[in-house]
Amino acid sequence: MNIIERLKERFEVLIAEKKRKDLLIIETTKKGLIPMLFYLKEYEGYRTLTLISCVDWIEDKKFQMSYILWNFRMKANIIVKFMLDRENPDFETVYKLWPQAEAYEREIHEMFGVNFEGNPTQNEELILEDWDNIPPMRRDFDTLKYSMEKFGEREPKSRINIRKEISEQYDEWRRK
Amino acid sequence: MSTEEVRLFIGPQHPGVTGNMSIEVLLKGDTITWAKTHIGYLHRAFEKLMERRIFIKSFPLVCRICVPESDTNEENLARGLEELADIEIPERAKWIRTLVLELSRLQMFIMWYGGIAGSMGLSTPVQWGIGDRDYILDLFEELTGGRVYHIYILPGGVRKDLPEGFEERVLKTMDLIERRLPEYDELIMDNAVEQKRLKGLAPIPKEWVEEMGITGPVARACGFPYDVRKNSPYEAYDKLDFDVITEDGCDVWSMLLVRRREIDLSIKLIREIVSKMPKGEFLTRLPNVLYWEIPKGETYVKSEATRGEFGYYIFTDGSGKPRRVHVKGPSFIHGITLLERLLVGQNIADVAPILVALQICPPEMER
Amino acid sequence: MGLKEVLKPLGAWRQIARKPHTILVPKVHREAAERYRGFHVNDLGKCIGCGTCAAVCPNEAIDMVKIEGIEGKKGDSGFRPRIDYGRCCWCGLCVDSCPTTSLRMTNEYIWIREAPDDFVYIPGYDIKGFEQKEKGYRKDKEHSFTDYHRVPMREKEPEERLQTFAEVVLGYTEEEARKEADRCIGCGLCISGCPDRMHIPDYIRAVASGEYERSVNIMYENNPFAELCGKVCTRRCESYCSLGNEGDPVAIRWLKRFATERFSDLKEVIRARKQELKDKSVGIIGAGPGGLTAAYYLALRGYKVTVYEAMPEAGGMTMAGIPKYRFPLPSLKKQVEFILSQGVELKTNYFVDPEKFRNLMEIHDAIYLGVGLLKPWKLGVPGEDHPNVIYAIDYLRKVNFNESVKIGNEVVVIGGGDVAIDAARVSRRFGAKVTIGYRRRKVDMPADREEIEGAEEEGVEIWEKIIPLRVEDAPEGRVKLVYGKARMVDQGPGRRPKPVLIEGEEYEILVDRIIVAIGQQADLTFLPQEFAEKMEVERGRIKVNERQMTSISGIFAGGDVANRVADAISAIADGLRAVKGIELYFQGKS
Amino acid sequence: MGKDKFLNEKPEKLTYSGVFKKIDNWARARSLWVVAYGTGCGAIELRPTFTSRFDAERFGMRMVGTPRQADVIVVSGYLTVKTLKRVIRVYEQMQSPKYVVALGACPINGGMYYDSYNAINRLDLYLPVDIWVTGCMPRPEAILAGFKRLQELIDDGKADGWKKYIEALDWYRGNQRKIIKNWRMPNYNW
Repeated sequence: MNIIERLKERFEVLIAEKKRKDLLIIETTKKGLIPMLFYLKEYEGYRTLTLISCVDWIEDKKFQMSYILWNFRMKANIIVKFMLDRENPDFETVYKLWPQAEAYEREIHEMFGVNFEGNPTQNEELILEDWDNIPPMRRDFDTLKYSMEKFGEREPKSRINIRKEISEQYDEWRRK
Repeated sequence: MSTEEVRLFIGPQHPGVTGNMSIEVLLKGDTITWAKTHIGYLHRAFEKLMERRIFIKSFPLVCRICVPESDTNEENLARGLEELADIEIPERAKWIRTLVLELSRLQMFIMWYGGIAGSMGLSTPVQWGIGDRDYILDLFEELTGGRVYHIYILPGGVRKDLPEGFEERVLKTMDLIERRLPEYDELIMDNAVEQKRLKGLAPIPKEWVEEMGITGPVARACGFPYDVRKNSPYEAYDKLDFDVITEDGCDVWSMLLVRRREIDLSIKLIREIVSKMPKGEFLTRLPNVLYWEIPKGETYVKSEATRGEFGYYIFTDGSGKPRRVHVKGPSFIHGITLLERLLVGQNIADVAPILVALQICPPEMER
Repeated sequence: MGLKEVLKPLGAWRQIARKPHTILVPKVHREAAERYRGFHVNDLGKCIGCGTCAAVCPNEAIDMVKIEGIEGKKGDSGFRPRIDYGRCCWCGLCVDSCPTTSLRMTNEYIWIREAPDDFVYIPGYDIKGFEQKEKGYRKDKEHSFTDYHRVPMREKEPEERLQTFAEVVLGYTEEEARKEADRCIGCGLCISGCPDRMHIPDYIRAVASGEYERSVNIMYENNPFAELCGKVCTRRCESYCSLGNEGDPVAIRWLKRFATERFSDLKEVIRARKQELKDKSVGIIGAGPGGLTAAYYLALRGYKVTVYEAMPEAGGMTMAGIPKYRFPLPSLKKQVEFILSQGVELKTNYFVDPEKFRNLMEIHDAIYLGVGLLKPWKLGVPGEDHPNVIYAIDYLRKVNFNESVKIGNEVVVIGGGDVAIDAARVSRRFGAKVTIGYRRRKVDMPADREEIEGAEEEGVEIWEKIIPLRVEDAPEGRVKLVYGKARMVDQGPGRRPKPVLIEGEEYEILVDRIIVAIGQQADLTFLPQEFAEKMEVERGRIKVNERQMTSISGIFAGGDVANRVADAISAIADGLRAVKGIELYFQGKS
Repeated sequence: MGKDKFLNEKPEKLTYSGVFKKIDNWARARSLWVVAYGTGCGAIELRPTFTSRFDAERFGMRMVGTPRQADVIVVSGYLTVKTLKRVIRVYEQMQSPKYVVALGACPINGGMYYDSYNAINRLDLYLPVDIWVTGCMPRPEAILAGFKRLQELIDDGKADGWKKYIEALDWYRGNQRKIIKNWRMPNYNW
């Protein structure tokens, strides 16, 4: 029985994809995530948490939370992910399982505004200082606009779309 | 001895920290009782900027993520995109990439080797380390056209072929560095002060390694044979003959030993790569880069930087721009989770060597 | 640990005896490496202002600006890159994507100023003293972002071609087409070459991304004969393709052909919005591409359109003049039918004479003349009235309408244009031995390069510098062409050399038929006296204003009869322009 | 606490001139100490500049740990808002005369990070820069050439950005406060 079957037996597995021989991608639900991570850590040997990541699927109104684990003995990575509601991004911390989750979650809280219940330091500033806008890594945050308004530009670029300019120029010739 | 606790900020403007970061510590006498890492001084929002740039435009960006070792970033992103877009690269490109990566690791290790001595006030090896590293930068300049930021590894292969006679010059530089290494050893390894201060400094409990996700030379100094080049070989590493270097001391001295042996290994690998370098094409033709679109997908690629496992978690959504690229620098865990715990109980004077030993590179923590 | 560890580090003192490796900058100037990515230089003469560098720049460091002394022209936008060194990151992507290789980098690296405003720089225009530097990062054409190699078009073998009138080119497969289309960098300079100003980069990009329906829709925005153009266009756009400066231009024509050929029923594909019906009617004389284009767009705008055609089939010259191995009949039928389905009325076999013309002027609010050039130019040599001397357009028309033409076994074609080549290749298909005699050199021939090559592959011989002197009768129903040789006399820069007859030399060739293909002229005898007097004619063509209106208000003209270029795409452009003109005319009138 | 010279008083006019001033400038130009603050990626090229391969110490330049002893601050590349605050603080702690050298494209007009929400685009709004060296990153040779130019300026008595800063302090402060939201900055006096 391989790991996908074992996981399917115990948890709700929405998608299981073998990306490479050492990379497995599993999608589960919000409810099933922490038990699955616990199971993977304690029984399957995926003892290391490499990364927690968040992706903003703004069209679907979802945040995708991904947890990348590493199994030292099997030499394999597993990505466990689930979709989180973008409007109410509340989730629980996995800090009790892995200490480094604290810092990762702190960053995601800062950059996406996801709330991790039980994380002791998530409200402290990690990277930004005195941030005054929506969490910047969200897709609806326009960084160019923000930068131009806040920091300005030496000589406003004409930013002409040369392609458009060219075709308009030739249109003019036609009118002649 | 005073029993009052003193709050001390080390950095960001401090010659002892390894870059633009700062550590806040509570001191009881000379001993640190609590530590906290502050980062964000170099946050340029690479991940955000990549989301609004087409794929090819990300390459000049990513090499800035870790300044001294830029090639790892380019290689990771290129490999990730190749995997998602299903592009095969020529054999020679793989070998050239491996050569560039190894050269890059070597120059970083040499600089580090001088740096660990400098962190304890021994400034001669600093001069040597940076001076000798420059010979490798000369090679990079010749090969890629840039000293620090190479933008050499692109999806599909590498940008230019090796110049005429480049291999010989690489070997010559390797000879030069190998000749110089015993002098470094005399000054650092055989130095009573260094030995006294570093042996047994900042021991890392072995169970932390897996639990915290410690990687690279730090993990190897704790006896874990964890090396991405061996565990999940990429580029041409599976065709190279080498063993993972481990030490068992768990302390800064072991980290020093691991890295010292890594220098030898790198030189050996570079020689091997040069001797095995295949002939042929070095770049496959990409689709038109201005309109290049990659189907929806996600992947995690990683490689071994000098500091540990460097990973790229890449999302594409079928458009010409990445949906999200999450860069996992090894320093994130080393610099925050590990450092905050490791510093507790240490002497304030040892902060600099510990920082250098963990080889914390702030820009990759905050991107 | 012991005394050894204390003493050993002292070994570092031996450095004192060594030669320092310090580079004594700035006393010693160290030149950067051969490939170093330093400051930019641009060859302004070579640069065409395509803006690819600005498009690929990750930092918006490159801005395209107009600079003094450089005017836009066909194939050159007149813009030049201006680089902001407060933005540049010296990645060299601009160099690697420059299609003309005019932009490159030197290995200069020192640029120090006291004011922050001195970092904006137009390479090539602002002279900095390092322009002549040879070293520096350059584009390697084979390993860059630009693909200079066209996907070759597959063709039938010459022997096979001669057996049949089936199409010579086989067309791209989907994979080939997308690969070829993906080469396009989207600069849009090709638009300058297109008389109809089609949105070339847009429909090419649509092909590259597999959206063929969108692609055809873009084409139909200003060309209802996209498939025709995909097959027989003179494709002047391709000569302005930015990739053509250093490699093969994008095969715009073949890609258009590929996209349009995919759809057999255009009604399902084209989603043109038809405007409400208006109370105005337009009569169009001549159902050639120009006339039908005008008819199509006028019908879309809600006007009532009637097209009058003298021949039994619509299509004009594309029906009568272009051989079927280049432009098959079903393809023409498909396009004409689609245009007619938009509510255009067509009257064939309707030969307009002065009487009918007066009538048309009565019933229509405006008239568009797309009558083309029907009267062939004559050689103007003695003996030309010989029955074995025939004219290429008559010949081609008869062939296309399946009328029988006897041409015998040996033919000489006089002329160097597309019609001459067509006549020659058609004759080859009838099994004749064909020679083309042209008064200039082969390189001067106005015909399409690929057509000339195709003709030669099929065994057509091309004789250069031939000037016919007279035609003589020969026995056994044959004919003799007496000709002289010409020498080329230079006419100064920018002008074609002129052929001048070498006196005293005479040669002759004995053939079955002489086919004359030296051009056609307008035949305006259908105009009633009162109109013909008012109609201004300039060097054989009807004079029109920029809206295609002739000197008589309400009468518009276009196509071969009004322009000097005389090809399908110009006729289509004229038709489109006339639509706007007619609309404005109506608005002014009402 | 001494008198708060920095904020309330214009810079003192030098009481000596002529040859003495020249000697003064000559001496200043030949002992430029650079505060060891690697604010951005340019720090990587400062290391070779100040060590044996290029050896800036030949020109009397060296790295120094504390701003109080430093004459030059090198802004090595982009500045994030968070760092800018520290840089201003470091700059204000430095003793006059003091000079600012900006390395790389980023301080000039934003460079690669022109659209980044966290990196400033124009350094001259916040600090008086004396020398701009473009490049990404400038090579050690270019950095040395920049320092050389700075020395020439000091020799001629033209490198007076620090005076401008005091004169136009309100303007600089206004710009600084515009982007630094939480202004917890002591007023230094020396």
